[in-house]
Amino acid sequence: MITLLFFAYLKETIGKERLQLDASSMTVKALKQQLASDYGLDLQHVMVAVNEEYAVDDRVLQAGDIVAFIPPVSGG
Amino acid sequence: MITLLFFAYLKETIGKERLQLDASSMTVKALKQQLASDYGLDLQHVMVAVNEEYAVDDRVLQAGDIVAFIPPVSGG
Amino acid sequence: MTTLFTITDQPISIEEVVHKVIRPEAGAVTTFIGTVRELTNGKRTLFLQYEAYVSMAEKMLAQIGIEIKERWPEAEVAITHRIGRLEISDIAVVIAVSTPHRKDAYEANRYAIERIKQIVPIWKKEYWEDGTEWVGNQLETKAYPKGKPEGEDVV
Amino acid sequence: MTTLFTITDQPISIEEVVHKVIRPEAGAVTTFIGTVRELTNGKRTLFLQYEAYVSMAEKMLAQIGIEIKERWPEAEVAITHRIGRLEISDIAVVIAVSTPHRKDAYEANRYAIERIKQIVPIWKKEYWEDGTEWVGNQLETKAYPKGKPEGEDVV
Repeated sequence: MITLLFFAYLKETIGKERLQLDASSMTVKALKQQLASDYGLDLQHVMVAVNEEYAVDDRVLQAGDIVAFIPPVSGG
Repeated sequence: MITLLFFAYLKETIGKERLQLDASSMTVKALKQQLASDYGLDLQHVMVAVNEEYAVDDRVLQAGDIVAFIPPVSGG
Repeated sequence: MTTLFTITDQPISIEEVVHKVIRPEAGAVTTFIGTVRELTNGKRTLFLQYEAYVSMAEKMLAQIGIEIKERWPEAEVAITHRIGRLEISDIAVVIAVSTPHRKDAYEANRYAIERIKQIVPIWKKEYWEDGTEWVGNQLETKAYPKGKPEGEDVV
Repeated sequence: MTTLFTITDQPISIEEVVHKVIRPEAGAVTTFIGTVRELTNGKRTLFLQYEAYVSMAEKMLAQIGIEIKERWPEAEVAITHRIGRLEISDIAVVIAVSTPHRKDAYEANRYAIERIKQIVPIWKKEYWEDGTEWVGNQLETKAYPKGKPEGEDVV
């Protein structure tokens, strides 16, 4: 299983801050597409972090990964 | 009378922080030259303030003026 | 051991952050203090809510520290960012940088705040009289950016 | 009324100086904090003594504030400089600048410290193990400058 984390407006839109999903061997890109389609979301400007590090689109996910969806940040 | 103020190494060299002098109608430049000669000082890099404002060499002093000799500053 | 890079839900003490970087070899400390501004593009903010992916945000702050060391080897950096509800003029972030010479302290400090606005997973929600909005870009002005985050920001 | 430009013989509170310039319109505050460095060009300083022509120094600090307002009209500035005996790592000066946008806060702050080193009548005496010296120039390194202060500094 893979854990998905949502923040800011994504958390509010999806209505959850955490999801468990069997997404092993999916790429980050495929997971984004699936999520965008499931929830009718535009994830074009959303970055993805795997295990607290930014990940590229073709990164392949593994069981146990924590995948965070990071909308454009606005700290500072 | 005019009041002269000395700071930092000038105060230590002259041994006073304040002098009274009858220097009315002298220019700043003439006063500097007199002082340099009286005390054997090099005042080339010393600025002069009259009544707490920097003054040019040809400023003419008036009775009651407070003339401060300002060595290169090193605050901050 | 002092933690140089921290996310907190408590008010930030500027002195505390500054004293993490003061040391005998450094004569210059710069700080950047981000406060909650009341007006943005003429719109009045009532208060803000900051949210963070805390564990990753602290890692990213530490990474900014590493990037600064690469560019300014003599710099020491500490950053504290606050989350939760913040009122107008409250302090959201304090960045302190000490260096032997002041030019570096200004430049490294500015580098830190620019990078925070690019890579640290913290989000600001503005509360106005007539609504709320998650602020979604790094340029302080627009709600969401047109452009995708650039490759170099995905580290 | 708060005094924005001050010479003091007491330890400086960074928070106090910063809070003089925090305001709802400004989202960015930068500070410069000058501390006593132990080593300068390899020579070990034991402590420092700062002396000022206090009344004029406060006027010159206020003038720097005016100069900054001319260049950055939205900036608010506060400066406190300490005099007397200072130990290693003690804070000698705190400059706080608030602006609506951060770029100005960095630039105006840096302008302030450069001008302090040019026009404010404050002098630093270094105490080493083998002697003392009045530091006599604005470049942090040499004992006395070769060049005469330039015309534009004589205001």
